[in-house]
Amino acid sequence: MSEYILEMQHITKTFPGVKALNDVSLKLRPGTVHALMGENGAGKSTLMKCLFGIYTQDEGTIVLNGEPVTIPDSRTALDMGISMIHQELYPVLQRNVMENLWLGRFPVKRFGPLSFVDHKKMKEDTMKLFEEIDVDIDPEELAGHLSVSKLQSIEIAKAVSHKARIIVMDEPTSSLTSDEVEHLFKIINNLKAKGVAIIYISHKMEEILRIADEVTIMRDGNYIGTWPSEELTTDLIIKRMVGREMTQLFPEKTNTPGEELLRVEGLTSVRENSFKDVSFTLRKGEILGVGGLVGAQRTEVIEALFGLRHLAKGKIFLHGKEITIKSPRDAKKHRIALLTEERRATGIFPMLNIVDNNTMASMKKYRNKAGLLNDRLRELDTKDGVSSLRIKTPDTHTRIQSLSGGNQQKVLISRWLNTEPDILLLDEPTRGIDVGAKYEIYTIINRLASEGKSVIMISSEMAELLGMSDRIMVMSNGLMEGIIDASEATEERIMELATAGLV
Amino acid sequence: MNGKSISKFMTQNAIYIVLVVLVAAISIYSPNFLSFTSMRDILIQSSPRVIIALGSAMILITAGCDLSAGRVVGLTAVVSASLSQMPNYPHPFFEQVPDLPLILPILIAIGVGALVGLVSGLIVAYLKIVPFIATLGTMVMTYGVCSLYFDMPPNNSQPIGGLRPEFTAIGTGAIDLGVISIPYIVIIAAVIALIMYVVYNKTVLGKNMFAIGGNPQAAVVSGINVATTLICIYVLAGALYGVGGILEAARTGGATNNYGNMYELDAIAAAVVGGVSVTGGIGTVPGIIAGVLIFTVINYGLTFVGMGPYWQLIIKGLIIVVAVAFDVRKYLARK
Amino acid sequence: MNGKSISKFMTQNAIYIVLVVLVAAISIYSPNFLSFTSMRDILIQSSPRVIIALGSAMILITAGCDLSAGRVVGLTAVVSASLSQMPNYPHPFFEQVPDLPLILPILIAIGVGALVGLVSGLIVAYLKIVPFIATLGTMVMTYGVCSLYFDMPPNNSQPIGGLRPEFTAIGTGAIDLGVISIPYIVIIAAVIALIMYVVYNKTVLGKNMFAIGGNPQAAVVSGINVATTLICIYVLAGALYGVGGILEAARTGGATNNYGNMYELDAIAAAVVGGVSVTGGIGTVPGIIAGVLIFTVINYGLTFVGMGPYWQLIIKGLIIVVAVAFDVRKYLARK
Amino acid sequence: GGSGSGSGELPQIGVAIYKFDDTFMSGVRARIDADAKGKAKVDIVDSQNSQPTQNEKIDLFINKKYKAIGVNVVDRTAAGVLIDKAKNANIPMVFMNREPLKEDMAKWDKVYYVGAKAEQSGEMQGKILSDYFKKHPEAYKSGDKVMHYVMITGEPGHQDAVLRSQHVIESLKKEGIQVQELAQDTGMWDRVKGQEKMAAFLSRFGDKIDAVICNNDDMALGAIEALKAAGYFQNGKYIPVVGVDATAPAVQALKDGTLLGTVLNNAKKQGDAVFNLSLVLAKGETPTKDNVGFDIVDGKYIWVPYEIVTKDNADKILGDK
Ligand SMILES: Nc1ncnc2c1ncn2[C@@H]1O[C@H](COP(=O)(O)OP(=O)(O)OP(=O)(O)O)[C@@H](O)[C@H]1O
Ligand SMILES: Nc1ncnc2c1ncn2[C@@H]1O[C@H](COP(=O)(O)OP(=O)(O)OP(=O)(O)O)[C@@H](O)[C@H]1O
Ligand SMILES: OC[C@H]1O[C@@H](O)[C@H](O)[C@@H](O)[C@H]1O
Ligand SMILES: [Mg+2]
Ligand SMILES: [Mg+2]
Repeated sequence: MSEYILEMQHITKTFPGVKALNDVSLKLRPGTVHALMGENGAGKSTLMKCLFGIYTQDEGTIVLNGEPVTIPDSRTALDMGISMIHQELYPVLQRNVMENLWLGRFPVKRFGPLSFVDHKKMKEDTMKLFEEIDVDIDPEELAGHLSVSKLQSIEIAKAVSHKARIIVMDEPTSSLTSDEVEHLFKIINNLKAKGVAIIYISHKMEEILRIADEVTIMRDGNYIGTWPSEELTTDLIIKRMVGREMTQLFPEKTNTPGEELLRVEGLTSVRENSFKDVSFTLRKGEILGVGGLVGAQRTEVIEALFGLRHLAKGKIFLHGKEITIKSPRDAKKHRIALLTEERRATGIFPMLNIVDNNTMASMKKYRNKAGLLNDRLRELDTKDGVSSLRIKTPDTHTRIQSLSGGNQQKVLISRWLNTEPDILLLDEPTRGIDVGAKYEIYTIINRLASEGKSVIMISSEMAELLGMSDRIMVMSNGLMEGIIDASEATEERIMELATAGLV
Repeated sequence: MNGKSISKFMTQNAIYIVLVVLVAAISIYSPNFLSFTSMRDILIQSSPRVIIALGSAMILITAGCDLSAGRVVGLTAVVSASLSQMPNYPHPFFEQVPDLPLILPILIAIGVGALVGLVSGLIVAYLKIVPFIATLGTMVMTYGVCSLYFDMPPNNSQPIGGLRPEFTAIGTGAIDLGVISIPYIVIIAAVIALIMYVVYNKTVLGKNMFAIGGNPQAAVVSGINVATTLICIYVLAGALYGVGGILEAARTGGATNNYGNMYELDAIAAAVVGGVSVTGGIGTVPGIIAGVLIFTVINYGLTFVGMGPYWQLIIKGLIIVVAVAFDVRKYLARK
Repeated sequence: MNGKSISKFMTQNAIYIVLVVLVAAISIYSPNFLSFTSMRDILIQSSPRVIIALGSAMILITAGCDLSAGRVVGLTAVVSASLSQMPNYPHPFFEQVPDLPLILPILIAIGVGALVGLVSGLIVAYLKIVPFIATLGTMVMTYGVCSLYFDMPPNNSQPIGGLRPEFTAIGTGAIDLGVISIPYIVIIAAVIALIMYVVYNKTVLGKNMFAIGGNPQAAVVSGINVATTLICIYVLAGALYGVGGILEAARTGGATNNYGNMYELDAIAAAVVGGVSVTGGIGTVPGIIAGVLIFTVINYGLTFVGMGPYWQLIIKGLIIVVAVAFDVRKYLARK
Repeated sequence: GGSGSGSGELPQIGVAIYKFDDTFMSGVRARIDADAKGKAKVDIVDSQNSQPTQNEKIDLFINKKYKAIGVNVVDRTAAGVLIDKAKNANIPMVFMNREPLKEDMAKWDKVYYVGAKAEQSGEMQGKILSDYFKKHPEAYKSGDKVMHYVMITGEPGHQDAVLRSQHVIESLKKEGIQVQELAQDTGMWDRVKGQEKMAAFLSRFGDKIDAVICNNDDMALGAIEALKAAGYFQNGKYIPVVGVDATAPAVQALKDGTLLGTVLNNAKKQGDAVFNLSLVLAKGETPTKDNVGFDIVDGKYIWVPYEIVTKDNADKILGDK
């Protein structure tokens, strides 16, 4: 038998307008973690979808345990001992946790020719599994009531429970808390010990360097190479991913915060268990980072500032004058923009093209005297956005749903820049974004701040908070625990504040 | 129970409360409404509809929509009636009245319903045509086939009558329990509702149905055979419409090709009023039954109080909207 | 063009190709089908339907579904007819025939259509009721109101006739250009289609409509006033149904409360066959027009070749399915 | 059916029926079809109960240059526009079953009408009931000599529904019967709805109802099922029910003694008259009693009368039908 449990050989896959994979190969050893790296749109997910029977490659072979195989659908993949944590979660929100977990393989009780789903066993199995991998979720809770991080934990549990020989993890930690990440690593180590092979996709360098045994790097659908992780450093990986040297992760700060622009006092949500009594200020040209653990209610605060959530109490002052914001339209009138955390759910218009997506929040400004839209101007502005944010797309009339996640995110940033905001609220703006694109987004944020725009940026990445912010506000359990100057901030200090509200 | 939990109870059970309020309102207006006869009539009239709605709702739950339901009811009513005529009836559908054991027309009608369901299911599952259009196609075709059959000489599009008493008994007979008699048709509906409760909630098919409607991609990546599941569901729904058609023929003692016309709309409306989501993934058997009962109570009740037909329409429209407005509150989360 | 791009062209333009193939097939079977008269008839017959479908499609694009369309057509047909009778007509709708300038009945009918649209829109936007149920409510209520109006003495539910020739001319007249005469009704439909093309593609309302249908949450976040947009769209659609009602009254020279019955289904079917997505966010004006034309060609063509009505139904069902199966290929992501 | 136009020597005639699944009109069209064998090519189409659709079918007949057109108009007031179309194309037009307005009929001399007078069916229903109540004073259940009836009508606004409902009552009054309406509702011509409405009436009024008047037989048969469920037509419990159409199941019900009476609209005779008249016109001849076989009144009208059908003449009538 070959030393590889899986070999993907010379895989090529074309979508209308894009060659997503061009002669890509991957060899996977049992009992190892094999990282797959590349910029947004490099083709990582596509390669994995070919393995999992979601796509069929145009050319190339998949060799499993030395045997060439065809994988027409996911059922076959699962039966062959391959399971997958998908980058885009696929929860059935209307059903409960255990049904999501055992979907496709419910335990059944047979009565002669009849068979019924065995709920009791399903619940027991769930509890047993959750105990084994130390997850704390009520099996009978509705999936729709869970946070994204809990949903991701369920996906992980599901992939693990298949007892597969190969587990694909496509950005499994994108929504996990740091504790949960640690926890996942423990699970991965256990699996490794049992000889399971793991393909691990992530944009987080420190994760890769910690757990990967080997790293395969892709760029623009091409195979660049495979290296043992000991031979790699962050800089080397980045260089091979991006195709050029990147000497620093964060651009030089060029902004100088000016006078106070925004002040909020005592913001309190109408919902119980949400944020209470949050006060802070934001200066002109300032980048205010917002740190905290996932679930600290940071999203809720800035969505409330944007009129998406309701306030029970609290005041908002802009330029020293009190304003009320009851809807996103109010917020836009006050030149506030929001990049939401979940771009698929609340950001993109999947069936619309890039021009429409890019101009949707600022459509009114393209009206001519007759009240009709000036398409030429919309096109021009969009082309501008595409080139200045380096959005990778065949053209501006491509449907946004066929762009890779990172490029979708950039279109959304471009959408909000089009509204010419004074205040930008960014909720995890670089989640799922590759290093190169991250650097570009940081540059944009810096540029905006130096042009006098103010930015509030929620981030769960410590380095990002420290590298980008002028001040850092830390929230814990719905409370504002403190605001620290970036110059005095340390990871320890932030963690201390972030856990202060937990009892 | 404190105020808050009362209000929660109210929103969670809105649809049942609407039903009770409706009955109460009509009874206040016209006290003799609250009689045994009225209640039995309402149950009888709801019975075929419950069966049809339970089929139609399955397709809604898969995020589909079945327009063919009504015409399948019509076809199966005609088929079962044409095969159950009395031998001495002077205007037989066939020159030679076939003398079949009662079970045969019933099985054939159910089979015909399932067959139409199979066609719709194949079109949806393999041609990947949106169910709205697929079932629009089978709806039109079913009506065409039914009319061709109904127009065959010697019948030539005349209403089919003279059904055997054992056959009509299915729709009109009752089990006499001394103090109370329970119509067969209600028993049939109850048994089917129970079976469907099990199918919806305790079988792999049912669970897969909800998953497909809730998130089709989730179903695919979980290895569910979506095509087979959809086909089974359409076939099962078709069989239920077949039962509906038999009951309609049996309880009226006849059939024409126009039977069942627009029942699909009634079934969908009842299911949706009963909490089934048109975007898929949500629905319960008790909710659907309540939805059907609401419509029957409206129809029966407004006739009972003697409201003119035009006003009935206006009031009916209002009640539908108000009922759903009340029910919909349970999904409007506070932000 | 090489093989691949031909095949791409075919899938992208499937629906237009279906239309051409249909016309070709009928003409081969019955060569005199390809006459000026046939083509003009088809255009005339499609005209009111295009207008109605363009309204109905807007609501589909917002991921809704308007069941009231047909009944609004009926109501506005009755209203416009009742206000356009000749003064000396022996069976007037009103004791005293109102002598209004022609434009008034037209504006009133359009206004009535818009009003029903407003009611549906308010229910959908503010009560957050799924459009299917909201418009089921307005559908039933509109029919009730229309029947009440139609039943008023002295009319007492008699068909309304005796319309003024200037009024019926809208539906039956033509501009004579010497060699060729173009029916007004076709001109009206063409102008409205053009306007709707602009509304769909070149206005903020149109863009918002696609946005709401594509991702309602993202629309809210983008600062689109979803409620106002929805209301505008329902009002506009209602106004288009009003125009449809006027044209139906004008071209038949009369009206009853049954006018427009089931047009909602035809409109939705034509829109969907023309590529409008029932789940919202997708649809084009040329596609919708092609969808309507396909249905008209089927109806007209099958009668033309002398096919019996029942077979027509069966063939029609088949064509719908085949046409959409062919069209749907452009959305099927290549695996 | 049949294939494309222009074939053969036979004259071509187009017939637009208002709705194919109408029981009565099915009888008419079956007869026309049968009559046409070997004499003419008749293209019978369905207007799907929609006037605009019917106009479209007529346009098509004109496009195909048929020699005569038969129309079972959907809305009688719409006949005016159809007559204009026919006149422009110079194709004679024969209306049937639903009578256009006099003014419209006067528009052109090649327009004819074959049918029964809708009012008559109501009047005959009244006659059947008044005969019964005169013979059976015990049928006034409350003993007050007032006939308490419930009425189940056809589709709202439908010409037949409106006229039948109106004339049955007028004729009862003319016959000297005192009437009081307990309830009226629409059964949409439908047997299921007839049954359900009747169940509600019964639950509300119980034995206070003296008579059930239905606009057609289907609804009457539905009502009878509801009455049976309430114990009628057994052990001497009886209530008079009347319908219209004399469908086969209705005649069976007459014989069974559940339906008191119905009214026959003679489909065969109407079909014969329509076909004969159209054929004569299609050949370009002038219709007379001799070449058509029916009296032609005022040069335009052929009246085929309704007939009362009860248990006594049921078999005879069916034989003629
Ligand atoms: N269904 C599709 N249709 C068309 N193009 C697609 C489709 N799926 C992916 N692509 C294109 O294929 C390329 C590879 O995408 P893929 O999702 O594999 O990237 P990725 O490496 O996973 O990126 P990310 O890090 O952002 O997840 C991209 O250019 C993307 O736009
Ligand atoms: N209306 C709601 N009903 C139920 N749960 C909600 C509601 N709104 C938010 N939540 C959940 O409550 C949790 C609060 O987390 P929130 O998104 O505020 O955290 P956060 O501090 O923004 O974290 P991060 O942005 O790092 O993910 C989320 O998981 C969210 O899914
Ligand atoms: O429009 C349909 C109706 O037409 C009537 O003439 C007939 O008597 C009814 O039975 C019903 O068929
Ligand atoms: Mg990816
Ligand atoms: Mg958050």
